[in-house]
Amino acid sequence: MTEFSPWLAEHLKVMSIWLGTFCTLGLFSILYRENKLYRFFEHLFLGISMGYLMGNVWTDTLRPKWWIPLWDKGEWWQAGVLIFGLFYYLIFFKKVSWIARLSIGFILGASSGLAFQGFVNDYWPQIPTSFKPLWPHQAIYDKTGLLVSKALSVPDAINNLIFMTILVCVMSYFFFSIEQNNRVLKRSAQAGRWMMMFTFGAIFGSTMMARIALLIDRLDFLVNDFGSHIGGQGVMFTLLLFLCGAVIFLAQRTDKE
Amino acid sequence: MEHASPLVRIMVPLFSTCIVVMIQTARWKQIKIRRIHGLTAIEEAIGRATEMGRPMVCTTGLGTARAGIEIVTLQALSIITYIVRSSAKFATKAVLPVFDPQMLPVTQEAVREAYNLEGRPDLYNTEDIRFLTNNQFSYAAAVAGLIWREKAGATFMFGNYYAESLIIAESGNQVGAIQIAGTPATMQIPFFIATCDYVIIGDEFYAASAYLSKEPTALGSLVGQDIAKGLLLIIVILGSAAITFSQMAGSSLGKTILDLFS
Amino acid sequence: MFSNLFHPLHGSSWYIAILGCFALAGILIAILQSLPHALRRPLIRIVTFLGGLYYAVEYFWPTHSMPIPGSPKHMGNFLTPFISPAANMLSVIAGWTIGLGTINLCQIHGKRLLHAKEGKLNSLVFFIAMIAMFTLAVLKQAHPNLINKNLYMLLFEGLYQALDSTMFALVAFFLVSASYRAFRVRTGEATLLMVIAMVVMLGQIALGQQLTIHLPDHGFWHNFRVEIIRDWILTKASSASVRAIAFGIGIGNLAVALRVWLGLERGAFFDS
Amino acid sequence: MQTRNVIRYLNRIDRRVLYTLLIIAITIPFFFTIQIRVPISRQTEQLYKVVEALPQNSFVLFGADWSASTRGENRAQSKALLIHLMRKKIHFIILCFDPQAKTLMQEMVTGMQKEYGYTDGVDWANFGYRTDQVNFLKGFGPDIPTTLSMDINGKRVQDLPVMRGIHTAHDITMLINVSGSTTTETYIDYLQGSYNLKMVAAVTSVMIPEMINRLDSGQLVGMMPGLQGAIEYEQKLGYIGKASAASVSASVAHLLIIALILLGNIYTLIEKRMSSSVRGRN
Repeated sequence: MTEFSPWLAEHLKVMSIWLGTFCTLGLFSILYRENKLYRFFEHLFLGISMGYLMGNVWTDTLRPKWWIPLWDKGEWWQAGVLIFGLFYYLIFFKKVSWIARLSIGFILGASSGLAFQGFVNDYWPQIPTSFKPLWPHQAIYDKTGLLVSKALSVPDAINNLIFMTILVCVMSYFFFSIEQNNRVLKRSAQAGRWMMMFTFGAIFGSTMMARIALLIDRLDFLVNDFGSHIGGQGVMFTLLLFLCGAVIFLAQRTDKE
Repeated sequence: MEHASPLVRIMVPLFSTCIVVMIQTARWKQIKIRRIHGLTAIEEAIGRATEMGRPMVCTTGLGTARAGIEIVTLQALSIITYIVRSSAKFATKAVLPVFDPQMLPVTQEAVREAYNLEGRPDLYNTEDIRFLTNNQFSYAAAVAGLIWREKAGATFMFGNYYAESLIIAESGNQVGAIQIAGTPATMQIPFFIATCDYVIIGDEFYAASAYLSKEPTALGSLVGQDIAKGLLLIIVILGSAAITFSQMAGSSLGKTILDLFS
Repeated sequence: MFSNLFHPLHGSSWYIAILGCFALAGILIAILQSLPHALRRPLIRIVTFLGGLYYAVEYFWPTHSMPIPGSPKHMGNFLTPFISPAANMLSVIAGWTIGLGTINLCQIHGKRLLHAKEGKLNSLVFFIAMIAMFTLAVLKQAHPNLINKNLYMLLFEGLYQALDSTMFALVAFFLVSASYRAFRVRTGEATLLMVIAMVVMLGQIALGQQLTIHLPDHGFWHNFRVEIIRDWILTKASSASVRAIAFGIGIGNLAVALRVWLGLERGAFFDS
Repeated sequence: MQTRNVIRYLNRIDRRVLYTLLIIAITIPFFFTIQIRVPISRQTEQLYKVVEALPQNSFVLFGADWSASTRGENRAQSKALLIHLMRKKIHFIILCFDPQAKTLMQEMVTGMQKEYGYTDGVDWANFGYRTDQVNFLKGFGPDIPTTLSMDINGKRVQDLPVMRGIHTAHDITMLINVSGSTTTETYIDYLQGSYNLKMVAAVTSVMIPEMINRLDSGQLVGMMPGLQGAIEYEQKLGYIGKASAASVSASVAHLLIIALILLGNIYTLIEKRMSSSVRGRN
């Protein structure tokens, strides 16, 4: 044991890079198709994440918030919290399973009670910021000479008008109780749909960067971090290309079959 | 805001009252709502899966609840339960991977109930409702694997989704499943549009269960929501008009209005 | 009264109190079980309502007339001091539910292992990984010696982080195949989506920005710089529909919360 | 016929070929060091100004809520913001609602502190990972020392010089949140909004459209938009970090995708024209 510890510390970085590479390539294998290798890593991932989660629940929640107060500080009423939590498990016993609903109901109630504050904090501030001035004007000062509102230029006024139009159109799309027979409403809802497609395009494009950035990070790991362990970036790059080629070749053969 | 401001104390109860009153009204008055496009395709999707003899994979999304069970997930479950009920007629297998351990008993109960109501309790199989894990990407990995292995004929994705949406939906697409998705997570809708056959947008998601179940509570609530939204829209338009006119007149009334809201 | 009741105990009185809790729970279950069936649903509704009542009242109740920043006692209302204990309690309860999932997983994978079904090797891998990770996570805190810490780090960095970020990175590949396949000029809506996506993409990369970098820094033509167009799309145009959708969702959330809280909800789970 | 085959191929390129092209597009720029100067966006400029304007004795709460999964963007963002804070000698504490962030941030700051003369506990502290953000923040706002209680080294708040004079959320000069998830919104809902805090966020590109609304409504006073924001910030600070290095790879990958979309559409357009001409003859 005494020798294992320093050896482990010394080789930790290298080992995790090797392990990480296997994991990366293993999961990437789904790009070819579902296969045994992927299945292996999928289950490994499932196990690791579950163990990690369980560990975290104990070390970060249950131990400090429940075990220590109960055991070390003598807060005996924490046992009540345990019992309340255990009520969930009555679901496994058919005869008393309805009692579990008391616990679930309580938690659901609490979530709903919090929703008021969530609603206000989430959406309320967006209401006054939607009050857009639509006509250009000079800066306004009050009697004491304090700036009340900044000047509004013509392009800004146009932008605000566009904003308001889109807001109204899109909101009109989401009225469900009125049949959209009315011509104005129909047009406006249709325009709303187009505006949404416009927005979804923007979101799609914007997200592209996020995802590409993550792939860059992963490939950076493979080519630069792992590459330096097996003789340089070039070696790893070649290896990657070889793997890709093999996959394309295999895919074409299986497609023909 | 840690606590409600005076205006919030008026407006939020007002919105709430609209909703509750309409729910009560709906109990005795019939209410119709407009057609929601993607939802009419549910039957078609179930039919396709049945024809091909492949199972359906239904997910209720990620419930990363701030406390307790996420409400969106419950809403998704009620849509999925409707789908399970419709599929029971054809005995099409439905697999439901669950993300939140708290949702597991709730989902099991709901599905068992659905089969019972259709008179097919034999179709219920505990293994079809499986908890996978509470980690976003291992969940995604497992669902993708599941879709591939089961060769899903149809996938239904309702609820809250984040980045894993594309992993799940693209896997479904690659095995040739017919896919329907609906989520209140605006940021994921474009990816569903790119990969799914039908997509339910924004708060159509909340209308979905009303449209499917034709349940007075849900229908009434939907009308109440419409009224609340209408009020909100009027407030925004009036606010905007007030600000425009006050600023044209050079008065500081606009600022007073803004202060009232913050 | 409450402060008298809820004070920490030690020694034998602690054990008695704990046993008392469990005995009370047993009695409670017995009483609940003996209730007529017709009362069960109203009872669940009442409990649900009570669960939400605290947070709702705490939020709407008038607050301290003269709040003193820095003094928790002089902020909020009479319910505010209980926020933190209530929060702790809720997270502990949520913590306990992890067992529900674990049991289900063990059932499924245990069955596969015992009946030597297809995929038993994978189920074995699952169990080993889960137990190893859990044990090390707990050991690392209980006995934080170098071996435990480093073994944990090995699993965490070598496996968990690598697997997690790889799965996320897969999204990039799927984005490529999805956009190649789906972005076709079939309908007007699809074309609009595609064109906007391409403009935004050009506007957010260094090479795309080089295309229009020669346009002037100010004036009319400045607006045609691709990054300026992208900025306009994101800040002025698309934000309006995002907000409109958000309003609808906000009201929808509020409605569902109200229905659950007031026991008006029907459908999955609530009916039976 | 040859051209028709080529065009038909363009319509259904095998997805593995697309994936290979993407890998090549991203990895080849690794072998070169090219610097492209980018125009600074409004948001980044605004964020830079806000951080630059922080007074000497400021106290910043650095909320880091990212993990290996969004490291591609968030790491460079965190580093750029930390460098800016440390150059200005501003005290900060780290708080994470993602378990991985604790370790990742600790490694990052300990790696940098020597260069800027920072000491753990004196100029900064890491309070590690906390669960249940909503409820934590509800307790955190009115009483910071009790809620934080200990940093990750097990030192009590009372013994940490950096925490001197910090009692409630009102004592925080600015809140920075680097995030790849919904934690930014939760911060806004339960801390920024409640205490009217000055808050800035560095978010992943996905979150930009949503966060722009928050910026517009004044809930955020600055925002670093995704990897591009990090590239711009690095350029503002005048150093070459991970983000700048990834800039070319990101550009090439984007261009590849645009090219692929166009290629796919060539077939669709030709097909459309052919079918419409056939219809014309009938």
